[in-house]
Amino acid sequence: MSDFTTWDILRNLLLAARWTVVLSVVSFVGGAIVGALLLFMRIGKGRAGPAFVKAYVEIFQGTPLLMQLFLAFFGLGLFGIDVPAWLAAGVALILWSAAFLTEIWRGCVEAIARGQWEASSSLGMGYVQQMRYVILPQALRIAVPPTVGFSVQVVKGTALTSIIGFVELSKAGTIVTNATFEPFKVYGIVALIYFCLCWPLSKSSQILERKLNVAHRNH
Amino acid sequence: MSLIEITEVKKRFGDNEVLKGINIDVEPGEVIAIIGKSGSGKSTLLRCINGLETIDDGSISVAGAQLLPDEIHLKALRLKVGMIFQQFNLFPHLTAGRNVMLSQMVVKKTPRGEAEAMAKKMLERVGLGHKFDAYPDELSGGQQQRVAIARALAMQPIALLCDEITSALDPELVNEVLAVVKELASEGMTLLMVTHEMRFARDVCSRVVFMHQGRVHEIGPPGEVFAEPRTPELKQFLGML
Amino acid sequence: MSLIEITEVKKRFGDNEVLKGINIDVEPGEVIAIIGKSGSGKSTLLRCINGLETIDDGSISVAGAQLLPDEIHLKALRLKVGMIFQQFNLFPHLTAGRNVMLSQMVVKKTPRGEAEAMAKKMLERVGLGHKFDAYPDELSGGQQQRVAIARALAMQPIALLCDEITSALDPELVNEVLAVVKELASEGMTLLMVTHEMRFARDVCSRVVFMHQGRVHEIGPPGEVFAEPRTPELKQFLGML
Amino acid sequence: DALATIEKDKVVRIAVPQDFPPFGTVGSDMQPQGYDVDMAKLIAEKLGVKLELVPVTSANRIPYLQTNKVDLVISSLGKNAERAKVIDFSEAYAPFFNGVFGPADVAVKDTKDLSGKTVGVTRGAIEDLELTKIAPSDVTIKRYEDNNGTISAFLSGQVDLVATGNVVAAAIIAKNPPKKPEIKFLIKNSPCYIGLNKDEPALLAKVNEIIAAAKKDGSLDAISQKWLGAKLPADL
Amino acid sequence: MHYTFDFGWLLEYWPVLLKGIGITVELTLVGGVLGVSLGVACAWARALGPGWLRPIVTAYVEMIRNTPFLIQLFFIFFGLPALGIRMNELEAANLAMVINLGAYGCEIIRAGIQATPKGQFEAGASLGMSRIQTFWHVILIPALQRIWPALSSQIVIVMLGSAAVSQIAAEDLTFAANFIQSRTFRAFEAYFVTTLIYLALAVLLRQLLRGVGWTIFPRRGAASRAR
Ligand SMILES: Nc1ncnc2c1ncn2[C@@H]1O[C@H](COP(=O)(O)OP(=O)(O)OP(=O)(O)O)[C@@H](O)[C@H]1O
Ligand SMILES: Nc1ncnc2c1ncn2[C@@H]1O[C@H](COP(=O)(O)OP(=O)(O)OP(=O)(O)O)[C@@H](O)[C@H]1O
Ligand SMILES: [Mg+2]
Ligand SMILES: [Mg+2]
Repeated sequence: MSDFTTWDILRNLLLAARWTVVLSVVSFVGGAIVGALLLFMRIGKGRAGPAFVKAYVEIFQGTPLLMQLFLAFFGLGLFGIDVPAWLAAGVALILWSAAFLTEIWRGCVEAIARGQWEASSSLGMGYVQQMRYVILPQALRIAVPPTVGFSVQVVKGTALTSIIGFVELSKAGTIVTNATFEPFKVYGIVALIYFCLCWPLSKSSQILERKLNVAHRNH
Repeated sequence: MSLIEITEVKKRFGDNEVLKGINIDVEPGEVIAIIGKSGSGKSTLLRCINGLETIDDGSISVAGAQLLPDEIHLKALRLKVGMIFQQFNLFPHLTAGRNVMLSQMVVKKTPRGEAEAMAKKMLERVGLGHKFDAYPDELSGGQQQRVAIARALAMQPIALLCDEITSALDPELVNEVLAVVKELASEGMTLLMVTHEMRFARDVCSRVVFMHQGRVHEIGPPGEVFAEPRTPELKQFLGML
Repeated sequence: MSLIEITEVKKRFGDNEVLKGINIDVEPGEVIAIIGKSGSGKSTLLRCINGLETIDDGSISVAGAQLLPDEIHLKALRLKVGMIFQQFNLFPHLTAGRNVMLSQMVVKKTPRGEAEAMAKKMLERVGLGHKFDAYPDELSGGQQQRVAIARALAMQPIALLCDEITSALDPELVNEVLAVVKELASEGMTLLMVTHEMRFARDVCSRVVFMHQGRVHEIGPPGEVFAEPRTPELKQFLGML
Repeated sequence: DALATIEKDKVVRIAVPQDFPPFGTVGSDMQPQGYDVDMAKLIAEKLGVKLELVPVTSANRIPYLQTNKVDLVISSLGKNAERAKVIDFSEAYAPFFNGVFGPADVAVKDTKDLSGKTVGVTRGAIEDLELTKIAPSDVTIKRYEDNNGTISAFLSGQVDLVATGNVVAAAIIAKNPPKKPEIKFLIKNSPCYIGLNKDEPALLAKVNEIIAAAKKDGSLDAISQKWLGAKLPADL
Repeated sequence: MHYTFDFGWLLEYWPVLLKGIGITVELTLVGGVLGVSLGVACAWARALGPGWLRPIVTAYVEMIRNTPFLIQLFFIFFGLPALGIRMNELEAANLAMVINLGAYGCEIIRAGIQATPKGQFEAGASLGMSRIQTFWHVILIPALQRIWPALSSQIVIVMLGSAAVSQIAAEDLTFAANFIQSRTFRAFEAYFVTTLIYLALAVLLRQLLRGVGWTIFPRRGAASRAR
């Protein structure tokens, strides 16, 4: 049995943090794609689409991510899909972040003044054209800060995948703790690494938000 | 045949009947002022003509074509009738020039070069040729409203609907917008405008419509309507100002 | 000894010297109107007297006690001088009655029963005894302003500062507030009010202060100031109205 | 047929612990190592296929097997009747004595002495099931998600005692921790078995055959010497 | 799919579930009340408090908001004993939830305070109230009312996040699911049932918070009653 130096601890945690980063990126990008599809269903015409998305959001925002991970992990397996931990983690995180992103973005679309819809209607544009040329470009701008802000939640959410056995930063932390008997140090470092990943995101979200508010005031 | 024929138009919001049977015929080149108290249904009428609201009863036809509430008919209608709003409603993410170009390119599929030429021309017409590359938030309210007019004109409508287009402007900016409208009128554009500018209505309009509680309460040339109001409601309304 | 003595008061915001040496003595029972153009420093002066702004130079004393910018002196001052704002500033989460009771109970530690009785009395005095349990957003602007007056009165101040207390009101509501103020004046309350209501100033005030560019430009009884303005600035100001 | 699939795919997926020294831990290179890991290697070698190690915890190793994420569980798995209803067990492949362990200054000799104490176990491990059965009612049993949690809880003083395997405690002591888990009493002798899904007679037979052969040719003894520091007990 | 669902274990294990629900509810209530209180205190400190306090509170808020709850939990439960600070798993879970909600609540409530019209502060001051009195009697309630929906969502998020406390053997609802799963090997069913319970708890909690809003913000109630 080998002994861990502080450098070993740090090195192993940083190596595991790569998985945290990969998982975060996958979840966020995947969540954004699924979230965008849901957004179109949600704000589109028709009745079934919006109702489905409402229920979807209610379920994914109304249950713990931890349970979603468990169900993805054990549930998918039941359907004969061989799910490695990373796949279950990815699927659950994607579906989870999609629910939040969809709601964030819906708020942004709805924040666009009614006058923009009416002006573009009165110029003869159809629904898709209005969306494409008038509403979305504006919604996208105001959506950037809260979206970046949410990415912090995704990074932190990946910590829960440790519980279905995926060895990312948190899991590595528990494993290393067990091999070194230094929980204070190890969890301290783990927290620090998370902070280094998340803080730049939080900060840039705040800065973007401030910029946008200033821009708004200039109108 | 009139250019715009409004016949027995009714519109309800829930229990609230806002238009109770409106009849107006607008001849080509006419400039019509619509006046009336707040809540009398002026905006609603304009919005119905532009298809922003569907009517519950009656009919509206523009240049002989009936207004039907499906996408194709609506689009055809809106190509004929432009609308300008109190709040300008410029697209804030586009420059003045791109605001004017957008609908041409998207709706009429005008090639970019042509659309740009048209945008230049229309901005010149409202006196803003030099603001082609300015964003809306770099323009004064009066300038923004003139861009909105240029944007509507670029679609080459046969009539323009204006809903209190100077109400959101500071007093010193009102005239620059009214001057543009006056010029349009003198060039023969058909105009329907809701306005509180009585002097302007008197000087420029061919007819004045006084709306009251969802009905056309009085209608006639401005000389008559302003000088000899026949109903006590109109008298009171004019006295209030 | 005057009730309020304002001596050589100066106030700067950054580079902008807003009050450039103000001298006013207010006798008990006097009603003083402060008039002047926007930006002349009227509000700033009142805010200094109430300790909402600290002065850079000069002195202010109320009933013989010097205004010093520490919590204890400020509190003592504010118990003597009440202030009423243009925007009413009622506490939206409390009923009219509780608005009037709050500061008595919190600041003076008046027992609830007593505070309630006082609140009732003061609301009666401004004609709103029946609105004890109404929330601010259930009241008209004029009623809200009268509650604000009652709230200030409940602290039993020896003077009241009023900053354009009718400017945010619809014209028909102005009079109900002015009537209350008039009555206070006739009961001997010392009042300093910034106002644009010249008629009111003429009828009710004992003296008028005309401020211009941070200075007391003219001061005197309303008859004099309004009838025979001595400076061109005051003439121009009165002509503008 | 799982065996056929394994032979066709040329890979066997085996669940091993990584939080359970000396059966499965990680080295400073974070690679799994230990008794169970070597056992897994042996089986793969004898099957003549590639080995895919899947790290699991006591809590999730059964679901891994049930949902076909792994073919075999070699994770110091103890056998009892309840479990035997759900999965199949091979012959025993390693000795295992469950006991209650604690620091020298805690006076506990048998089950009765546990009264009023707090004991940490790993949820779902055989010692959890056994201790739950025998412990007096005033014992507080804290069940942690995995052995990492159990060991951390003991070392940080969150529990007075832990119930775990003797060799596990020995492995911890060998690393010279701030707090040493000394044996208080044994709960049960429950050798470890390889777990596999029900209705896989071919695979079961094959695994048993490999275990028997390994016992005979001494390769299992070697593993035992390496990780437990003793020969295999004769009665295994 | 060769798996047959079996919910028969519910008969035997419902007391475990019930206890889990009890603990989750307890954690949420304590965490909610104390967390919001801490959030109010921190929001006051950041928006109106003395200069020296602000960077401290800011550091706390940023630290918590940028690290996972699970790690905070491990740090408190496994890490702090190294400094001689030991608490049992429920205390640790409660503490983690309080400091977590405290940090998020701080930011939300601060936004509410900063949206307060300046006139409210001045009205309080001109009536002779001290800064603290003004904050407490005048500013706080309308500020909370302004951000109540956002704060409610955050409380729900913290309730759902409490699922992680099973990791330190706190016997909450998730622990119950894990426990049942380890005894019956009915992982999917156990988690499925538990998830439904969480969903119901989230809906109930949201209703409860709406009710709390109705009672502590009487203005809205009175106004709509009048209407
Ligand atoms: N989308 C809507 N839903 C419900 N009611 C509406 C809607 N739009 C307008 N109304 C109601 O219809 C009535 C007439 O409104 P409208 O905007 O046409 O009046 P207006 O004459 O333009 O008044 P103003 O001078 O204030 O603009 C009002 O009572 C208004 O409340
Ligand atoms: N808090 C502040 N910071 C900086 N400048 C200020 C501040 N308050 C007032 N000023 C400036 O002080 C000057 C006088 O303001 P003040 O509000 O006293 O004028 P006023 O006579 O009350 O005008 P009005 O009739 O518009 O209320 C103005 O130029 C204003 O911009
Ligand atoms: Mg209107
Ligand atoms: Mg002022």
